[in-house]
Amino acid sequence: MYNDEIMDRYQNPYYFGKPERYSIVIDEASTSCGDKIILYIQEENGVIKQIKFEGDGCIISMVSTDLFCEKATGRNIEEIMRIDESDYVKNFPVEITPGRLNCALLPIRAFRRGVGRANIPGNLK
Amino acid sequence: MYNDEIMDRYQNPYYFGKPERYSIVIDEASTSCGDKIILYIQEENGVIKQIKFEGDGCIISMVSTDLFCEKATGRNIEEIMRIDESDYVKNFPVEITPGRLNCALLPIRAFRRGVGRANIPGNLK
Amino acid sequence: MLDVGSIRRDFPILQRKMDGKRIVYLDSTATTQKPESVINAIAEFYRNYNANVHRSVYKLGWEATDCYEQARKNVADFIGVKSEEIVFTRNTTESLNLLSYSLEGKLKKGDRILISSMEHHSNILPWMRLEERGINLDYINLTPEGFLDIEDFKSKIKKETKIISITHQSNVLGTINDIDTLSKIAKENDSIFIVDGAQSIPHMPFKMINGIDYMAFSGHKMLGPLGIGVLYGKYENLSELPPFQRGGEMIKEVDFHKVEFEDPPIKFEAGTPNVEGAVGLSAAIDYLKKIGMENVRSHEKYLTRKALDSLSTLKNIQIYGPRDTEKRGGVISFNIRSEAIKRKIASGNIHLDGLLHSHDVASHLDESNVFVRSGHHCAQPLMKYLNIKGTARASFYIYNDIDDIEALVSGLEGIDVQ
Amino acid sequence: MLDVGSIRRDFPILQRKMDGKRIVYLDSTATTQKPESVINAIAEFYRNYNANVHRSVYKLGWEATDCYEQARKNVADFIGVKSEEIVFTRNTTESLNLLSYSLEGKLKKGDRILISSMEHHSNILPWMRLEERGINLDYINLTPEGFLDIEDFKSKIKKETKIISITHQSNVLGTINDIDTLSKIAKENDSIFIVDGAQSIPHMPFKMINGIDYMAFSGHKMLGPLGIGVLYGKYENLSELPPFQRGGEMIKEVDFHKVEFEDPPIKFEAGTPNVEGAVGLSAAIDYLKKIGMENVRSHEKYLTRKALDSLSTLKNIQIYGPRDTEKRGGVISFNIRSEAIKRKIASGNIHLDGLLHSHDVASHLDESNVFVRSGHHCAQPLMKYLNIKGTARASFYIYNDIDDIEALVSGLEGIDVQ
Ligand SMILES: Cc1ncc(COP(=O)(O)O)c(C=O)c1O
Ligand SMILES: Cc1ncc(COP(=O)(O)O)c(C=O)c1O
Repeated sequence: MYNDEIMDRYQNPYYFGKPERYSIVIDEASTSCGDKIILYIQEENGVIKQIKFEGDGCIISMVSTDLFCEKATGRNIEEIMRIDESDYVKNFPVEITPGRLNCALLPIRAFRRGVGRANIPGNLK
Repeated sequence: MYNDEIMDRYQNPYYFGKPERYSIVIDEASTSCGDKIILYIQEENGVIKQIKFEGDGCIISMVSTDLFCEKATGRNIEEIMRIDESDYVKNFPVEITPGRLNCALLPIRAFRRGVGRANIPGNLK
Repeated sequence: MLDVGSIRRDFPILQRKMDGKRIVYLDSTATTQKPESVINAIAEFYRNYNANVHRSVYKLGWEATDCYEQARKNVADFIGVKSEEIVFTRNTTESLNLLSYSLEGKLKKGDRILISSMEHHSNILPWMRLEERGINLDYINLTPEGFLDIEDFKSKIKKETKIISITHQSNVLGTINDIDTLSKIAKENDSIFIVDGAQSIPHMPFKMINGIDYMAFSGHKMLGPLGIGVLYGKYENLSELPPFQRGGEMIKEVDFHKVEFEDPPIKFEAGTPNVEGAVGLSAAIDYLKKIGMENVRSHEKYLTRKALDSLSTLKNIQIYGPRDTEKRGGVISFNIRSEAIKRKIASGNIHLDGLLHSHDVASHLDESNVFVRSGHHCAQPLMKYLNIKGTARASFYIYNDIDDIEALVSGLEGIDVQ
Repeated sequence: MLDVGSIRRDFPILQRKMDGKRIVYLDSTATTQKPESVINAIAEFYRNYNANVHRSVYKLGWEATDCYEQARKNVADFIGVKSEEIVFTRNTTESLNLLSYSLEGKLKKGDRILISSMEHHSNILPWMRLEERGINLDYINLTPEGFLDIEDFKSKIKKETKIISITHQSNVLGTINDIDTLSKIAKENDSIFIVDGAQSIPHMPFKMINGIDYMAFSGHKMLGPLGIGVLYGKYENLSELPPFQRGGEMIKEVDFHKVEFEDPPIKFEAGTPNVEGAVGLSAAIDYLKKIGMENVRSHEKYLTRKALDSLSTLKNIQIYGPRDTEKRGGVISFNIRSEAIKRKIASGNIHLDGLLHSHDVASHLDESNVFVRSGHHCAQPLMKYLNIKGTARASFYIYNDIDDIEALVSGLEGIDVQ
């Protein structure tokens, strides 16, 4: 139903799993459709050294989370916080209809809320 | 503004006042427009020997109450309870528009409620 | 048999083309489309009779009042009750919240409320709110086919069970509950018996029965406008029930620190009412009466039978709810199992069920203009009970026909389920 | 100057003739008439975009959601706030009841609520309900001209005064209260400051000010449909306020005995919302913006000046409320004194005031199609304060003009006041 790139990424996500070391955990995204993601982030001086995720949800939200982790790796937290939602959606490898916006934006919104709550960079564990 | 019969009856109601003797008092009609009537009824064996009223309200409700007392005098309570509202309004000496129905029906409804509550004929004082 | 072709012509939105193709609307359980006669009734009200109702002395005012009260009478007749027993609300949700707030004073710590595991959030959350006040909420279990488990129902009725509130028809499983029997059992216990009629009143013939104390339903689910709902209550119940919202219209007399309320139903309709909504709902009822509720029901039975049969031929489908169309309505929840969807990964805290996510199914169908709902359908406890995250859901009404079912089935065939 | 002739052509109901004569609608304070553009917006919504909103994956569903959320944005822009600060309700009354119920948990026995003696029942009864919980309700006195007595206001603010709720414009006296000043005084005491905007938002330019915590108004009083109202709340207030009604749409997650609510404003919109109402209100706002709220206000000032001047020439009239049109809106309450009405009888418990009953006045005007409201205008405490039983009330909006005032005055002249 979706194209091969999407299906392949859904079945074999690059960033799935729980890393050994991480400094931030974001377990925010209990959305109304039952999708869940947990982001594990290894942060150093405001830079995302590594980010991985666990979770289950629709194809769009899972692929989006994997893509998000790819994008975020090695970048500044601040930079990622400022990602423009419509740009993000525009560059998605499959067309996102308005009814699926929430699915595609799940990782970004979880990240924003979680980082906001963790009060980076003061409050790291 | 209303015809002479109405205005005359409004200014000089025949049944206004508090009689010396009465067996039922109905003080029900605190309607939303602020109109008030008190009915004093002298009842004997289910027959209304005398009925008078006190109160203040719009011209329609006051005239209607006076007419109602006239109609009720000497009749059976049961008979009065069964008065048909639309007949009553049809025979009113001035046209009652639907917006004034509540005004015209004030005495009938007060009577019904009050008699219902007084639980005639068992419960007379 | 309904003449669906001619019915469809009464619904302007069904003439709409998207990407050049007709739309296949299979979400009437969420909200129904509106016939021209309802749209016109609304427009004509504003073009001719609009004014604030009650207590108007002038002509336009009582014409508007008349529109409103005639609508109330039409609703009352439709379900076989008296006008004074019909309270207009916004929707089923508000009707049930009204009860939750107004019955609160009757309940004491330790009292219990009994609902079922197939309720919509609107018949759960108003009662769950009372758990904060020390009231306990119990859930009736379901049988494997998706019926209420009557033995479990009986065993959960305690003498503390003051309120029993149950849906007449499930918005997920389609199950039609036997309200007659349930009400008798409830009444043996002297419990207040409430029925959520959001999915039954629009879809089947119904006359009020004595065992029902209160019943709630929504105009927008029965061809009427959004923003109007109904609470039926037996007059003697409504008489002693305290009001919910307070404000204009619903009083006899207000003093600085004292108020005397109006009689029902006005006592429960605070502020300027939605006359337009009542008028639109009344026009919807006229439309339904013209078709005949018996015919509405048999048409839906027919479509449901056809849909269940066709869908069952799909090899990877999982259908929920009873199969006997005598005991279920025209709403079918399902999931698609998929090998393609099996992710190579799994992990301790993730439950992979091998089901295509319902949103992905709905998106796929959307590409061919087949509109089904997906997700938890405001019935998360039921989803948890069934141990799934959601379902896709197709539901039928008078404007649906075999061609819609064909579109649904061929859309699902298009999902690559290798 | 408004081109009232062309405005009137936009309102179908104003083309209506009764007994061959045009209608003179002077009751916009109760509810306003609707322009064709609003009626059309409603019809077009049902003809093209109707579906249940939120969480729909399919095209029609998100088109409907878009209609709803665009309407919310339009309302938010109109009063200068953020979309997430706009909660859709049924009417002003529901907005204020929502606050009464949701703020209840913040109040303890002995706390006080301060309102004014010119409030509408909808801004009295929701607070009076809390007196049953041991909360005290205080009323601010008025000056003889019908303004709030600011000294009395200050003296009635105690440290227990947790809530101050005041109307922006009186629906009886027309008085416009100085919300800016009042909010500052309220905020010095850290009281929650609530404004009933039912009569101000429709009639004057307004941008939200920081001192207002919550504000309520109704769509139907500003050219919009019945059944839609607004509650504005500062986002940080709405965030911490518990929900009022509970049910579908307003949750993040529901378990059998636990619920997590959505963020504002959705948290406060339980059940299927009145999308049609929101769309209609949005079209009404577009219409008002095209005219310009400055122009609405100056037109009403002009009419009010003319009406006050003409009415004052009637010898037996008693007019209530301020005379300065800078400080009052276009609603005029009055009574007619009459010798003819003096009844020859009087008695101890009856207070004869020599005023023609307002219903009789309104009936008389109705004969010439002049539609004014009569009675207590849902402000019985104010009536008691003024020691009258009611008033006749004429109110103006953009479709009224000098000819309407002439019809009113000549109708009143026709009352035989020997
Ligand atoms: C000042 C004021 N507040 C509140 C209301 C109540 O408005 P609604 O009936 O639309 O809830 C009104 C109108 O009747 C009003 O004039
Ligand atoms: C069974 C049931 N109850 C209650 C509701 C709530 O209806 P509404 O959203 O109109 O209040 C629905 C519909 O969503 C329903 O299907």
